[in-house]
Amino acid sequence: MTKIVISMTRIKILNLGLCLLLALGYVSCRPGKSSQRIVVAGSTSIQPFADKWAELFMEKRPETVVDVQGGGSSAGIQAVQTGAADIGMSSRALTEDEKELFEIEVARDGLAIIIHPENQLDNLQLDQVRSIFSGEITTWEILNGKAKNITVVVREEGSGTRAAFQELVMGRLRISKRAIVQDSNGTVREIVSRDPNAIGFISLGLVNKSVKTLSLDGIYPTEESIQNETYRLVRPFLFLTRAAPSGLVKEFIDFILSEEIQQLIKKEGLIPIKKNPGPRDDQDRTE
Amino acid sequence: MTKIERNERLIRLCLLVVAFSAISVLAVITIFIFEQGTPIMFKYGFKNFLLGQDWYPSEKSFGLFPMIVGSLMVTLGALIIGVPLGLASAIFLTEFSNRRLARILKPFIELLAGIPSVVYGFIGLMFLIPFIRENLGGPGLSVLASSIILGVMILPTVTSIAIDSIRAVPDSFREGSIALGATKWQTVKMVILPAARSGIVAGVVLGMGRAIGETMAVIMVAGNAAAIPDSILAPVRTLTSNIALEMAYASGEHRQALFATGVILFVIIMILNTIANLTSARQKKR
Amino acid sequence: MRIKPRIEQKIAQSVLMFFTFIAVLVLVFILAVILKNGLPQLSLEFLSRNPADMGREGGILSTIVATIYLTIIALLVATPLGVGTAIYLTEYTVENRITRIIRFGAECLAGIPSIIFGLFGFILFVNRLKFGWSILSGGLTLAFMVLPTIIRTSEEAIKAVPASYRLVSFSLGSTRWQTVTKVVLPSAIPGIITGIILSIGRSIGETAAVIFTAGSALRMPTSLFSSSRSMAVHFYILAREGISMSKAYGTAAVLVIAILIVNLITYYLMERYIKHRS
Amino acid sequence: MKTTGITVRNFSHYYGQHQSLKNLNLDVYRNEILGIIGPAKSGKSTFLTCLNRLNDLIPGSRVEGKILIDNQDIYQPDVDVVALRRKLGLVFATPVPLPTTIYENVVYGVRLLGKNNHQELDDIVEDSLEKAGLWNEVKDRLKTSALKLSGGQQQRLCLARVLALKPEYIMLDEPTSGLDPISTMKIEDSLRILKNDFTIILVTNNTKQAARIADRTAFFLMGELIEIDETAIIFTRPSDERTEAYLQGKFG
Repeated sequence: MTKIVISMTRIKILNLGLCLLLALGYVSCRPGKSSQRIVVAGSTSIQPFADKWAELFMEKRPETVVDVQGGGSSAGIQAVQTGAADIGMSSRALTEDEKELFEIEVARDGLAIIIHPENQLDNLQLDQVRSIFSGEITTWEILNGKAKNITVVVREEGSGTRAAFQELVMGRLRISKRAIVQDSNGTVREIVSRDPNAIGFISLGLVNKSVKTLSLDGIYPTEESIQNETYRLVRPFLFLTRAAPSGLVKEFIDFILSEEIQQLIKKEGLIPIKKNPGPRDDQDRTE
Repeated sequence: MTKIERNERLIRLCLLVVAFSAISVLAVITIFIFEQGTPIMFKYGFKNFLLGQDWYPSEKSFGLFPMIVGSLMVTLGALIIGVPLGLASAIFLTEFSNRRLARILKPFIELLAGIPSVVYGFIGLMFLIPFIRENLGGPGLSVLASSIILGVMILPTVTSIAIDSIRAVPDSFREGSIALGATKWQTVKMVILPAARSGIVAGVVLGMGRAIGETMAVIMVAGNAAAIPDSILAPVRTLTSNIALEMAYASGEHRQALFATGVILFVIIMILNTIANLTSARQKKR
Repeated sequence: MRIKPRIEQKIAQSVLMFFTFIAVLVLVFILAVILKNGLPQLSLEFLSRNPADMGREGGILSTIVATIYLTIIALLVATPLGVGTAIYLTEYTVENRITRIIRFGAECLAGIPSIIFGLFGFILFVNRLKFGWSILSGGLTLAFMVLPTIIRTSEEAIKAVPASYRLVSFSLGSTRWQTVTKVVLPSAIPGIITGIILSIGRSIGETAAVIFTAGSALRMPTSLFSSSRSMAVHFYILAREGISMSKAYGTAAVLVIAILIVNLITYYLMERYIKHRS
Repeated sequence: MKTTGITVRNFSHYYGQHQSLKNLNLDVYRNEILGIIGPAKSGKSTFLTCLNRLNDLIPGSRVEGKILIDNQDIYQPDVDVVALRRKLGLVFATPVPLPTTIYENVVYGVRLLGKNNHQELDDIVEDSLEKAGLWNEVKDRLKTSALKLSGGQQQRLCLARVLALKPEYIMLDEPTSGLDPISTMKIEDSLRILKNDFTIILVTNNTKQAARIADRTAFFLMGELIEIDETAIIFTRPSDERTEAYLQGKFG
């Protein structure tokens, strides 16, 4: 019964603790005085790379904060249009009514068709890919002789990767609704790497040893085949701004276009852009 | 009015404001979800939303029927797995096991109700999915996997509420039944379960609410294909995972359609809540 | 004929025992897998370093800090609101239409799935109020999510305070507010704290509501407006995208241990509380 | 010589539709012990709560008529209810120590007034416990939980708690109903002494207790005041046959 007595004094302790926490919160939540901040938002395909670029940029410019958010290409485009973000990231080409934005291609990405490493298949024709993902071909039989059902893994509606795949492979054909849907490149890769009967598509930059990349019409996605566009599943990684980049935003974009970062881009499996178009060239840059 | 009374009135008023702002949260949530979700339902027609078979938002095709069916399927599956296990554990721990075992196991089971759902999903992904794929066929990500994971997830909830309501049955009932020559099992079957029924039902409804509302664990193991599954080994998409999967990237009408998904989910949950309230009210009356 | 019920009893008992065994086994399995694979990952370094390379390297410090901030904000908002509502419902009104509306509202709130809170927080805090993906948006969303728990547990705790205490307090010339603060709340505190701790547990483990409101930026939160990834979200991303299974297990172990501690404290308080009441 | 402290005129009390006190008329004199006897549910306790307006707290409670205390109508809207309750201290049937220390129980009401001076509080505690006849038993453990005291001690603590407020009237609602004879005796002893400084209204269902210590006794039955007179007269020559029947144990 003394415990209840204790509980009365405990309120005081609790109050004290609460005050301390508040004070702590206040101190740590005060924004730094001299910090400058850029918000980058959009395509989750670009996000992991942008995270890294931002990290390196902030190392060089410790007083700045680069805030990288996902959200997807469309959200990124919207965010930069409304001013919620300084830079939008899009992994798909802009539509006509989005064209008023400034676009800077920072890298290129290939879409890799991936399967389980134990799968014997090496190559697919584009129309075979289309038939598999539309649900016309449902077993591996005519492809590699195994009478197993194909597990088709795709990205969700709204993702830039899916939009690019839809545009580059499917055309007007629908992706089968029986396909397994995952909401990131990483999860698609995870599932394909675990299921011997799976096939999926992910950003080339995120392919690793856990999955096997197929050649398409006999051509593997490589830096060369993507730069000269003989490999057909290629999409741009775009940085978008509302007006011509200036100030910190321009510095950040210049930083990404620098040789140092473009080399890094290559190391991480993306395809660097061919030339380094300075931001001054932006206005007359052609698609 | 004395000063004290004026102060008291002020305090009462403040508390009323606090109480109402707490509840207005509900109103605000409801308003926001409906405000965002209903216009598009009107635009494309309720019937198309509720009964449409195709979910291709980029083609303005917003059929949620597969997801409604999916949610109901995995919830039912979760109940089929979670309720017998949970109920059996509750009966065993209260009526048949020795007291010490119950004293250890009840808190243990209750502790597990607090484990984040993503952990359950993760375990499913690591162990259950490969098991189903290799032994039963299909991609593994399936109705079956989701049902098992959700069933295990609601197990602690169902068990602990059932234990409480079985314990609430007065001992005189048990003694009376035993005195009439019934076995323990007969007592459980004929006396205790009927007496504890509405409490057990409330627990099941609560578990059902948890199952139908769960999101992340389901996304991890369901496969999320937007089609009505043709077997329990086929992938399935629920209303919640439809929202969480696509929310991050959606814009425009696509996003509104996800809010419409939220509206439908909201209505289903409200119906469940009302049923739960009615059952517990009936229990109180008894 | 006398034997039959006894056989039935035997069968029923074994079936029940078997089911209980399965249930407990599954739960033990889950716990064991997480702890067995996760505990070896734990080290001071894991807890005190920030994640690097998307979580493949380093520790989980920033996600722990983000989780703590989110939880603190949620409780700072939800506790006064929840306890105040409970006090109003139990001490300042008699049962009438208003209290029924409030109570019904609280019960409905309790049943809303977290993804709906996530949607709501996204629209209201992230978009309308322009807090962006941030600790603040996430914390407020969590606050709304745990509010019903706090209201309900506080109400139960306050109701359990014997009416005679109130009568004595009034008869000694105290006002209602003095009675509440000097007699009712001190007696109800263990129950109220139980509700708060339960809410801490829910906040720590929540993923769906947080990922859409606090975002998933893998950075140490520096202000209320920085987007940060909580432990549960970090675990979710690590595990799903196969970034690093060892780090995922480590994070899961930290999560599970945190939840276990929180629940043990709750359980201990509950036990004490029940003892005191009887 | 007798000063009137409380005047009750045509007073009725209702719980919703139910009339619990019916048209009471009586006076309470200063420095007397007024015993109130009667079977259960006669309205004795309700009468006490009407005197300090504790009945305000009960939903559906309603009064008619007048109660004057020291010539002030206590049901006027401008009455300071809190002050009224301090003036008329009430001890309940079952001892209800608050879940805190003995010391804090005694000073609870005093602290509410904002008094926090240690010396002053210490003096009040000693004085009140002394008057309630508890000081010698608890002086060494004032800071321990009040819930650890025996039932009789708890009830005397409740009395001390009321005394600490320095009330003018002390109302006791069957204060010894749950106590053993020795504890009962101790409380009765205290009351005999307290009479010198306070006016005491003692509700009891133990008629012998009223006979032992009350100066005057009132008999309540079904919410009605049957009669009120000197204790000796009530117990020897009651004017109403119902009083006589009750005292002889024919009902109750």
